[in-house]
Amino acid sequence: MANMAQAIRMALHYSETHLGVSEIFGQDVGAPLGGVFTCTQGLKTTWNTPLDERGIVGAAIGLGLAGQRCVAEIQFCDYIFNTIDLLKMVGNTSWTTNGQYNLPIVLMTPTGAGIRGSVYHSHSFDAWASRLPGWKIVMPSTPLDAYGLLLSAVKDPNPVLFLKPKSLLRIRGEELIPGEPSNEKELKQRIDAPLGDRSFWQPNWPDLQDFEVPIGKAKIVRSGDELTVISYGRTLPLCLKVAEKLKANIGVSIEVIDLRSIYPYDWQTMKASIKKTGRVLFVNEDTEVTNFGEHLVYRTTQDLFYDLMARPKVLAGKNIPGIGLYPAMEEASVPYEHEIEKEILEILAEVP
Amino acid sequence: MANMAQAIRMALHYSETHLGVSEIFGQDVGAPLGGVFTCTQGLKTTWNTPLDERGIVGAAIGLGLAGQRCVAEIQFCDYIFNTIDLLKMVGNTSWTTNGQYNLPIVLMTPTGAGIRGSVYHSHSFDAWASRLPGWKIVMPSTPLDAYGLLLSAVKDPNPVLFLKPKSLLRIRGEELIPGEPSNEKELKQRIDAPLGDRSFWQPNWPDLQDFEVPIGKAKIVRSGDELTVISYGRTLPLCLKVAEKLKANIGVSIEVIDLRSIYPYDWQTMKASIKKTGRVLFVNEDTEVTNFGEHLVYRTTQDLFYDLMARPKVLAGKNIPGIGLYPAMEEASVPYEHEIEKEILEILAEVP
Amino acid sequence: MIQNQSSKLKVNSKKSSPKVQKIKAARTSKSTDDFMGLEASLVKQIFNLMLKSRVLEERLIKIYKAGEAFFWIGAPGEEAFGVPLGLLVNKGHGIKHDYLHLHYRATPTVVAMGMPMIDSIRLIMNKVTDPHTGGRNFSNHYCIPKWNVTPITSPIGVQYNFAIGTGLAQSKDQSSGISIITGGDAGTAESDFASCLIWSSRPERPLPLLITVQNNGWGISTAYSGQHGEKNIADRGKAFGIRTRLINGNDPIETYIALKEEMDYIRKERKPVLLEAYVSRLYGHSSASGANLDDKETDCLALFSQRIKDSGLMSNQDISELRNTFEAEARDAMETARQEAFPSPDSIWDHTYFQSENADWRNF
Amino acid sequence: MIQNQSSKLKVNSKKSSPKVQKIKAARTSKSTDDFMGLEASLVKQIFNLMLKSRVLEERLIKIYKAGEAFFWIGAPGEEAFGVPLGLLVNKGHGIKHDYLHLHYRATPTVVAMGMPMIDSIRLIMNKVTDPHTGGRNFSNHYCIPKWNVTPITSPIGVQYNFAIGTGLAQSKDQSSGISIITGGDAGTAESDFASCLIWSSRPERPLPLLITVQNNGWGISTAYSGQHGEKNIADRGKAFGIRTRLINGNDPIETYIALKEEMDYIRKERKPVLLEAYVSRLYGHSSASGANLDDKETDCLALFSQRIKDSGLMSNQDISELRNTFEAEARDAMETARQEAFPSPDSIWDHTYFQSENADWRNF
Ligand SMILES: Cc1ncc(C[n+]2csc(CCOP(=O)(O)OP(=O)(O)O)c2C)c(N)n1
Ligand SMILES: Cc1ncc(C[n+]2csc(CCOP(=O)(O)OP(=O)(O)O)c2C)c(N)n1
Ligand SMILES: [Mg+2]
Ligand SMILES: [Mg+2]
Repeated sequence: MANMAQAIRMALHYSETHLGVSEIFGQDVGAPLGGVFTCTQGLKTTWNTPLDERGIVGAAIGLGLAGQRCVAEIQFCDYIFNTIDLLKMVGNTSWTTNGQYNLPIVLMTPTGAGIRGSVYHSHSFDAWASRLPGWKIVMPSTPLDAYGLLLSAVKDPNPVLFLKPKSLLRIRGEELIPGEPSNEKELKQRIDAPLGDRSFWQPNWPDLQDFEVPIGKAKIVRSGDELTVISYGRTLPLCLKVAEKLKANIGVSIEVIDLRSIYPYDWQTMKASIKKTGRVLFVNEDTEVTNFGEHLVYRTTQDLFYDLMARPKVLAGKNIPGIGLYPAMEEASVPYEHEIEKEILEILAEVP
Repeated sequence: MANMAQAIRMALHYSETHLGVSEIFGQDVGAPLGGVFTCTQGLKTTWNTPLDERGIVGAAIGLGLAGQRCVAEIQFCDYIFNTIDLLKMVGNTSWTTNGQYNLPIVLMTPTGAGIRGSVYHSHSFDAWASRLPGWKIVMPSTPLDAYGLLLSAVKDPNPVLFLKPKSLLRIRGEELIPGEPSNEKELKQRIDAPLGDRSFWQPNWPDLQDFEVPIGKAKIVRSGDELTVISYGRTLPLCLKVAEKLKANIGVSIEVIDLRSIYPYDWQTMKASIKKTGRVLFVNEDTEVTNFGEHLVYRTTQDLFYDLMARPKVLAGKNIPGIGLYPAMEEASVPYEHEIEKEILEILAEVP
Repeated sequence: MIQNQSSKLKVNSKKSSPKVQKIKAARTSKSTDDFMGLEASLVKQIFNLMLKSRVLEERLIKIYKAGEAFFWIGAPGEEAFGVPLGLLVNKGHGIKHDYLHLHYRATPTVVAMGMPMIDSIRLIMNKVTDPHTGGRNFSNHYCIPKWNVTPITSPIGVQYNFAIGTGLAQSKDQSSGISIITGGDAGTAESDFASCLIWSSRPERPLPLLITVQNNGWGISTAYSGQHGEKNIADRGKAFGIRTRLINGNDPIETYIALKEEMDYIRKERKPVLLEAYVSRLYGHSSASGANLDDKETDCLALFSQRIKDSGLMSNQDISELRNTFEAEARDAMETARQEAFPSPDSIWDHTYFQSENADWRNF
Repeated sequence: MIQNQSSKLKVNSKKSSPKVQKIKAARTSKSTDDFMGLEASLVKQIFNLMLKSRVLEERLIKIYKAGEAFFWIGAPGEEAFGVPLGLLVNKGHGIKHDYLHLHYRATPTVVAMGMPMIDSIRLIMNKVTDPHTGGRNFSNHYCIPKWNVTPITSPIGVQYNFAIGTGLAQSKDQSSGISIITGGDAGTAESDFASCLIWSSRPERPLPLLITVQNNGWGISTAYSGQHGEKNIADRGKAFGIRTRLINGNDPIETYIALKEEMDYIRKERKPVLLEAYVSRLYGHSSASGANLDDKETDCLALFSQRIKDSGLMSNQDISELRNTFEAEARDAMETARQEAFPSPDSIWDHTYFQSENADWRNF
């Protein structure tokens, strides 16, 4: 099966050939590298930009004003923070012009920890992004969802921020992307750029099909009735593993929801689940103070206060200004399995 | 009594003459204007910068690295958003260098609505700022607190962000600043720059005294035992008014807390009050999704879940990308008295 | 400031364009002033629109001073630059036409393009009928999609950045559409101005941009002289191989001819030009500084009126009649706008997303 | 890339400094190469430190390749620039000394200043003994307050901005301290580079900055040629009246003399200089691109070794003995560092605030 980087590449190929995307750009996005995570190898409309994140976002805005469909990349979300004024402007363009201009742009950027990225390759952006009304914000945790969400993002008339969980980009999925050859090696041979000289390389794209993961729809990835865990991105598979382990070890039944869209978010799916289980843990890796998980707890408190069997909890990144390079520091800073398990057990143990 | 702009000016004068502040700078901060809100008139070490917010923050960082004390201004917080990468860097300098460098800088910026500022002179920054570990964040609601907090900020070895609630800058206080002449007109004559030609004007500073409002300490500005309202900045006096009105009209007893420091925040004062009243409303004007008030609700939920008599609530700015110029739009977008009252009454009415 | 102005004029006189001289010499004219060879009808049209724009701005200031608007910012003093620009635009929608990335001193340009006065008045009075922002934004924050006038926004400088994108769209196209940016002198210190120079001159893909700066010598209260090491802002283009030009933006004829030459070059060569125009700030920065006439500033309209009269193109009476007509139009527009509704408070959620898709999380 | 390099060299040869020529002419020397008049002891010291820095970087790469470090980025190929810079620094703490605002190719400079090898090794191995970051940050992210080496941080370009502040502090002082910035060619597209030019050339208060660019022709995989309209990056200083200079950063002697001249000028005149040095990227961008030797790049150390040998200053054997000494030092340092502890996970809250004031809201 394709890994997430390949899935993104295939979605971009489909977008170039079927959905009118005419420019895909960012630092090192074009040939020969095709992106620092290989997500843009072999595409027709990619090009390398200057080392200027503000220019990248500005270029996307201008293309959007000209009604063009583009996909722009910020190489790491750690380097998006000098563009927040522009992101706010993207978010307010439709509103401020009373609906006269809409910006159908897609901005993608790798986020989160998990690759020993130290202080400046481990930042998250989901909590920040959730503070940008006018944007839609998505974050897949599987290659197929990445494919489907990216197609939805490209089709959406609104600006969409596509967060790539960087530690999952090389992980293979368990579902085939529509049109993907079932042989992993064949896929690699057809669409991965070779090592060494690439000047004559051409990808041989499979005949990909449309596939939509609607923005705003969560997915119940595991059913359960004693506790709900809601997550997205890097931490989602960890939550799933812990849930399975706890089922096996102590027989507890945990429902796991992959939120997939951060804004607009699928409250109905979350609500139904929390109502059923009475216990909820929100897991993400952005810093914990003024965290999007706290918004979801707030929402839970408003709608389900009298249904809760335990305090709703957030497990997120520690509120410190960086993530240390030494692995034990990283593991103490953002959620990993041990902490997810500990939180789950604590919530389960709470007696109302 | 001094208004908040005068109080800030006096604090800066005290800082220049007693606390070693050697540079006060920003757009239009120097003579002849002395700041778009007059907060920096008549000072010795003020100067005008280029129209470059990133350079302003960079200059402050460099001065901090050189061990100098400075106060830098961003003219409106609406224009601070292209510097968030730098603000994060300020926040992580001590951490990343393992404590080798600390940046004793003060950054001040006017925030919030209330002056018919439309889309780009009404932004808030408190929720964003609460996501910047390594910074201390303060926001006064009275001239005396502004004076005391600014002196504390200047003395602090850490970076401090001093948020000026712009709609309160022209409001007079009810307490004298230590050293302030009791005659309002005299004060004005001595420290307000005259209209017209200012080239020969010199302020005649009163003999100001040290005064500290410790960072991290809230203030109970009104005692009560049926409900706690926690706010800061522009909305604080509105909460106080509503509390007084409700006392007069329906005899309900509301405790109002001025948080003053957003980070670190005074949880002990809040906790004791909420424990006492069992009902709490957090009011601020930044947008409501992933809002700092939601963090405080989260904290409340964790520590006081079983003490609550009603759902803890947040009243904040609507989650839209701008604030419309037309007053009724502004009043529908950020908290004003009518909405504060409505929320309070709803919480009081909630039967657990 | 007087000093500041005179030093500006010195720079200008040094830099009079050799091409302009040629056009001048090639013509014989009846009056002593042949307006550098421009047709009389065009000269009159320029004057007409400058006057119209000025009258409109004066009306906006009156509306502000009467307490019927919360804020005024605008363009009196920039008519001699803005009107020729508006007239030279290839007006229309889409990449075959010019994109305009303007700032808050754009009235002369949009008036020259044909915007009715009342639309500016609706904007400053924050009426629901305001076609630019629906009563949401400040005066002079125009937005006219049918003419590619992209939204004017308050943050200084960003328009230089957004033009990269429309320029990219146009750089692939075979037609002659270009992207035009205006902005102030102080604002060139913002990073977006540098981005514009860098991106528009990339050897891989140069962009058809007319990058302009209206240098009035001020950023609010801060004088140019203390902040700018550049003798001319336009010189910043040189390192990038960008063609540059300095003009006296208080002279509509010099401006028209220079802009036309530069725009022709860009349309044809598909490469950027950086043009700096010296202009005046006639009513101070905005209503925040009082919006009062500053008589130390050169008034391009007064100068041009005199020149028009001296040349015999129009009489004193012609001009005052024209002024009266515009004043009446502005007054009537205000009266009409006054009767119109304000936006409704519950419209605040509208247009957060395309076609007002639900934006309120309470309804998710 | 070969093409790219040769075009660089052409530029350099055109720009050989007339002053340098004079120094050369004024001396008579025994060997045919008199190293432009520099003392033999200084020439040997430069070579010694270049070799030391290279050996250290090679060791860092080995540590990475052996799986004992997560990431390597460093400076092989920049020794001929970085070592002279380090030697010319007025080293010490506080505004009377020079501030260094360096980027992640700074090993030669800090080695020349006297940093022990082991401190770089502790950094790349993320040991608690790492004096720069306590095991928190990437290789080559040095921080040495006692020598005004301000923290190197990963975001490209910001160091150009921070230097404004140390420059401001020094501009008021009567001593000769200056602020020095290094950075890559691609990074000059970031706004902070533009801010540095603007702020350092303010007529009101020029700043004593040595603004340098190490142009290696690449930003990761992106070639200079497609992205830069500037023939020389240094030309961007000209519009601001900033003195500029181009040098061959692969020649340590030319570099030393040029840096000395420019630094003397800045110390005395208290004004900025923008200096661009052409350098090589010998092991690719970082470990992310393999950290393998790129033999298409000019190797300044190999060139200088040859020159040293040709001049008779050192023999082949001298050099290989010196290399052996440094290699032993590096190996020993690694062995020592290996025995040292890693940071403890519960130290993550430390140093969020000054003196580790509580940062955890759970304890507020
Ligand atoms: C990013 C940003 N910073 C600050 C401001 C506040 N501000 C509004 S106008 C202005 C001065 C602009 O001067 P200039 O660019 O020369 O244009 P002018 O007003 O003189 O035409 C400033 C500082 C702003 N609108 N945007
Ligand atoms: C703000 C920012 N954007 C992107 C990156 C990722 N990045 C690291 S190095 C680099 C290229 C730098 O090229 P250049 O400035 O020429 O320096 P060189 O590495 O060639 O010495 C990029 C894009 C970054 N570190 N910071
Ligand atoms: Mg100006
Ligand atoms: Mg480079």
